[in-house]
Amino acid sequence: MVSPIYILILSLAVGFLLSILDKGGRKLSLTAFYGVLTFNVAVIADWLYRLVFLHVPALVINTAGFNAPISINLELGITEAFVLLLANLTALLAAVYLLKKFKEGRVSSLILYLVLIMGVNGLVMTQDLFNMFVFLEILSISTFALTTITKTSKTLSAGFKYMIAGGVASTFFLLGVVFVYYFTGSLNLGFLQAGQFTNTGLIALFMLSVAVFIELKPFPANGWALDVYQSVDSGIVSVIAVVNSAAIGFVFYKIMPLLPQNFLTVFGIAGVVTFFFSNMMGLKQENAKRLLGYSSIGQMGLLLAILVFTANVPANIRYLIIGGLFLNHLISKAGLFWLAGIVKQDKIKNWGVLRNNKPLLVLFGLFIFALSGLPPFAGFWAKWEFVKVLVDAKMFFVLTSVLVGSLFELIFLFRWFTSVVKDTDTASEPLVSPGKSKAAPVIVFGLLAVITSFGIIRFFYQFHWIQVLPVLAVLVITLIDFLPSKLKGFLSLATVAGYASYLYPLLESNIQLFFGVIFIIGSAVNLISTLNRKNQSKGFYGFLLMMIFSFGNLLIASTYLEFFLSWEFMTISSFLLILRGQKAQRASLMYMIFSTAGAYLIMVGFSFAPALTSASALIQSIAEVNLPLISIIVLAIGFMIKSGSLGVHIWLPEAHAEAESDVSSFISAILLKAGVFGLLMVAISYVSHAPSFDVFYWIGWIGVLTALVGAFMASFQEDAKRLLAYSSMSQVGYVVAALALITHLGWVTAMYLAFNHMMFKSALFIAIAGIYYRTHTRTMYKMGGLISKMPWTYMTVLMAIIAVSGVPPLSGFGGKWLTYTAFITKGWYLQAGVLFFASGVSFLYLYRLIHTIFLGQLKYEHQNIKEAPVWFIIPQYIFLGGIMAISMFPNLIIKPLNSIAMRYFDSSIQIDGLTIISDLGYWNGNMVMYVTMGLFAVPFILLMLVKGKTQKVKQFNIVYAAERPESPQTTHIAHNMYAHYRKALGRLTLPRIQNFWNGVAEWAHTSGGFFRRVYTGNGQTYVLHIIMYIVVIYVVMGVQ
Amino acid sequence: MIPVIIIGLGVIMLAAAVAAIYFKSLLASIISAGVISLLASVIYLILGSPDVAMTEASIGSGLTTVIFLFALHRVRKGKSDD
Amino acid sequence: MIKNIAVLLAVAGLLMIFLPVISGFQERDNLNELAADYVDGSINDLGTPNVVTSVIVTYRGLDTLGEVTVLFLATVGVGLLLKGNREDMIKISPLELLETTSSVLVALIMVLGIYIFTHGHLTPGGGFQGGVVIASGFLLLMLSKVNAKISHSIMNFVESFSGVAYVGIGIAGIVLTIGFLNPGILPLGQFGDLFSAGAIPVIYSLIGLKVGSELTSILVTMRGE
Amino acid sequence: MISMYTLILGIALLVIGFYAMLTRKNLIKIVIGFSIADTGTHIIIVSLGYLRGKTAPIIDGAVNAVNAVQEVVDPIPSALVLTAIVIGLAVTAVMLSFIVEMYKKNKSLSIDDYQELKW
Repeated sequence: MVSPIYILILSLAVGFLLSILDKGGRKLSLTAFYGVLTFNVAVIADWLYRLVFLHVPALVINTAGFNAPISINLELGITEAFVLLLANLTALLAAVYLLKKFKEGRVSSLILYLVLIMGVNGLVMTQDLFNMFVFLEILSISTFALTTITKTSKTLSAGFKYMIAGGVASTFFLLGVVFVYYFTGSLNLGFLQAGQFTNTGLIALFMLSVAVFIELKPFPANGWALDVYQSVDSGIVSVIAVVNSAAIGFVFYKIMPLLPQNFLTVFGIAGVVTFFFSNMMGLKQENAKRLLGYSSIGQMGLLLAILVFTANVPANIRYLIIGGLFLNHLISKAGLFWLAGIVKQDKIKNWGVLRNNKPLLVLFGLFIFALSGLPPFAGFWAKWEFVKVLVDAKMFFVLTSVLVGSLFELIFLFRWFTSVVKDTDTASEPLVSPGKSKAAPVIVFGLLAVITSFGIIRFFYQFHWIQVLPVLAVLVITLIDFLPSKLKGFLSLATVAGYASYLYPLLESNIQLFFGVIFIIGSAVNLISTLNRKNQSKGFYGFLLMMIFSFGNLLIASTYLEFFLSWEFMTISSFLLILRGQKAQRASLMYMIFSTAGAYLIMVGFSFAPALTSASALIQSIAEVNLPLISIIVLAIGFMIKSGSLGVHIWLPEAHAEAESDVSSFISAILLKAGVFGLLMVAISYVSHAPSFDVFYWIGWIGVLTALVGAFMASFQEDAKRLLAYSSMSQVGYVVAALALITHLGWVTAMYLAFNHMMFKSALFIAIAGIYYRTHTRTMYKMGGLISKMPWTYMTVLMAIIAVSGVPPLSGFGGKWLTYTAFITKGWYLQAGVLFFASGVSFLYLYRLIHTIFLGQLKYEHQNIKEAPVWFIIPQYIFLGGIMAISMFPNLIIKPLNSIAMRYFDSSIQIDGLTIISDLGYWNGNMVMYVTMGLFAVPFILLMLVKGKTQKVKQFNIVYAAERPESPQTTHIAHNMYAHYRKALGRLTLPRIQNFWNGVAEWAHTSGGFFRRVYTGNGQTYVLHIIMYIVVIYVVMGVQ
Repeated sequence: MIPVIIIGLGVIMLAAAVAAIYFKSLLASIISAGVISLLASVIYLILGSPDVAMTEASIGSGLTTVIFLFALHRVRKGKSDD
Repeated sequence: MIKNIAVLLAVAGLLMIFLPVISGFQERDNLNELAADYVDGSINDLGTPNVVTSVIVTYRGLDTLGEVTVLFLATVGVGLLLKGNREDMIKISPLELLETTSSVLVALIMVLGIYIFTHGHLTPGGGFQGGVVIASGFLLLMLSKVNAKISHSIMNFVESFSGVAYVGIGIAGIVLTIGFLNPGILPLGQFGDLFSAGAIPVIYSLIGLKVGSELTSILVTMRGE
Repeated sequence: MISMYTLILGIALLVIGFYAMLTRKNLIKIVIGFSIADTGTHIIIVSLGYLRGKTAPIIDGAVNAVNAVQEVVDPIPSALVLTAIVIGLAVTAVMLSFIVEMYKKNKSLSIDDYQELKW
């Protein structure tokens, strides 16, 4: 048990001695140097352990043998110890990172570094205001000098700007301290009370707090900091951005209790403003370290805002929010700065060199994910709780700014990430091997990020282990990633089977079971198609399992948080799967942005929701919950983003088209249904507690229009996967529309359509995957005549499009019957009309699939292709089997759906044997099948009879009227097949929505570019900013 | 009497401060700034702080000025450009 | 133009912030409780006539340790920035008279410096002021003898030694369980004597040595080795 | 009311110093401005510690040890200013060495010539 004052003593003594020790060799001085830094960590860790686990009271150290306030005293409580442990640990690792510099450079830098860290420790522990000033100066001067550890024109000018800015701030701090003394007669925080400051006394507090605030780099008075972040050596910057900021932030935390409410509010809002604008300006940034600078400043702003706005929150939640965010920022920011020093590329677009070093690439991704507030990392939990706090306190301005700012941050971080993973236009020089001392700290922080995540889960949330299964799956698969792909595929299949059998008894109701079939059985069958993968497919199965497990976990989530956690796991895993596509950089980024926006809405929606009263699954217990209108609206929008509804659908075609073929089927057939599941959940609450405003009427319209526009868009595609993507959008539009009816028949219809869509769209996507595998093209007019080469696939596509289009006898017919019946019963005639029109349009695109790909003439280059591999054929036929089954015996599905919907409504249909009877008529699937078969048989037999008289036409048996056209494909009938419709109806499909979102993006970027012009680079202007900022804050606070 | 001295000193100091800003010659500026410190130490004496006065005289007006002069010599630029 | 307006606004804003300070200012008549305790304690507990000294060395000893550290950091920092540039060393050809008399003067100045910091507890001045005087002695040496080389290693040694000794006295306080930097490790002695006030004169002397060597280092470096 | 005058003087110096930092282009003048502002700050602090008609807190011939508390000015601001002065010197020295190095790299003393980092 060593008193923490020895941290100060030892650091100073060794600091004073280092230059002499160095005469005995650098080894000696380095040993002493690292020895002290390690000692610091050990002492604080020991104390933190005592304070937390042995419940030792906070330690107070009096100096000079007198009690405070006579002498200066230091205090070490849990918060101090927590901050100091992280700060000292970061400092130690940063020092390891800097080993090479320390070895080769002058001993001076060791001394400065050691004393800097001493200053940090003193600053956090001291209770005396003037002593804070002294430690602040120790911290500042050593940092100033350390910025020149690499001495270039840039670091010198950045350092100078930093100094004059720091000089102004510390002048105000000193004045503040002395005025505090003048008005109260005390300098010790333990003896000061907010009530002692009135009138002029408030100016003392103002100067004190505003000086600390300036040191924390508020927008726009922070240009100096950005220059430092950009230019100074990564190791030192990591200390400035993380360790120094932590210490100064803690000073703010310590003086907070003295500040009156109006001060705090202004500071909090200034923090939010900083967060918002930093991230907005980050959008335009191309320099990696400066970008990290923007992000750091933003994070500090957010932390300040949180400090202020969580003052009335229960302590454990408050610690979780502040500590979680701080930890998250510290780990990921230090890690990223260190990586920046390893990559040695200024420009973000050149960071692709990281691909040459897979472990570092993984760590990079980990830090990006953590920083974006994704689970399981600390930031996720903090954000979740903070949003709840803001909603409860009705601070909607802050909430909006924080969420929009976070989205900006996510955008630039993921743009960076996707570019690192995918960008081909990158610097060609190889990554210099970082060496152990530089790589080790990054790895340690990577591990720390994971460990702390599980620590938070363990201590703050008592989850069932299954909730973290998605992450565990990734970790386990990573360990066995060296195995061949096929083996991992079978293992995954077995794991999914095991998971399903584990999940099954946990399902309490039919509705869960129904979606369980879609999510799990559907995934399992789809998984078969991935068995065709060659090589190792590193990382694929881990994320695939993560996605499948998170689908399943959605079903059994029993709290809002569990649901949201699984939802985010689902987003992460699907994003990473989409990103695997060859040209998926842009598509995956768009998917991530929209998904995150949706996730934020869902988070807000849940925060508005009243507490749950039962412990059963959320889809069950939500029926008892009276969701307020605002909650219903934001939740619905959030879920509809995932289901690709009109307006927020633009991620959908890109993601479907650019993902790898076997991934696309998962996204379309299953992922979109997760959105439907969510929407259904909202609807269930709505049914039992309908608010005055009929939200679902409008959702219904959105669904209907989605169906129509999706169908139109699909018709004009040349790319088969894109066509299927728009088709999915359209089909899910039907589902949403039917769901929005909020009637028994409507829900039966919705679920029926969802199930049907899952099967036929899986089959279609897998079929196209097989075709792409053989032909290497997705462009339809480059194909043709494949019927003779790929008859099995042809059969699937034929059956599937029959099932989609709603012609008898297959399941789609039942779907259409149910749809129209449901809409007409509800009285939504206009909507029914539009849907009817949309299904007409869908014939156009479905026809193309058959006509263009399989009929017509075989292309020369496809002379020798074979049928798709068996791993593609098997799942197709399993789905076909399913389609046939429910076509012949609709009761197989209608009966359970009927019972599900009966929980919420009176049944509107009767089932009489094989016949389903509604108010408007009846449907007998079995009978339809026989009749259609009969109708089919007659012409078929006739055709067989006249077979001898038909003549086969060879491919080039064509007579041209004149010359051969320059571009042969323009004569292909399938090329731009619906040009005439496009002339008439193309206006409907103009990319207005795309343009709208592009406009939004451009606007954000332009604004970012505009605001960042305040950073002129001139140190004098920065001083002006600071003084103006102080004046403005003074006026806004209304100090006098 | 003492207020008069203080006001007199203050006026000189303010004049020196303004001069320090506007002098063309950096040397003159530095000396002016030194003068401010020197006079400040007299004020400290009057305010009953001889310790501060000594410190200000030796550090503020003495050493700081020397350091300024050293720096000035090293940049070898006798003239200010504004 | 816009910038000029902004500057004027900024200056006006500053004045606006300070105006209430002036209007709300009242010259105090009596010491507050804390200061009274200090005056009282300095006389009765610490036996130190110069109250400022006892505040600096004892009551706010941690500040002073920090202050010495700041100066130390400046020395190191200036060294890191400027060391190794002999080419622009400042050479001023001195007057012959100055050169000869300086040796005598330097010795006198040093003695004065030592006097100031050893009497810090009795008279105005102390470690910092004495240290500066010592540094100015070296400055005179530097200026009067072009080739005078002030040994870096000696400076370094004095600096390190006094720093470590200062911290060591602090630890002695902890060992004797009377608190870090408590001067009570030595007897109080007779009020007003040179050897009195416990360890205060010792500490202040160490500070004087440290400050003197640090400032000399800064001067040497700023001049260019 | 002498401390009132010195307080005003200190504030005036502080503002003049800041004004110099905001308007002078020459790096050394900016530091001179900083130094003037610093001096102003110190004068403000000492003014706050002054007590009407009291003398230096040193027990010698002029002050009686018994009722010293009634006779001396506040020693705390003096102690604080002492520290602040030394720190001011340290900051000034480091600033000036930055300028020396910057000048060596770019041969310019104008702050306008050091804005390659921006946005």
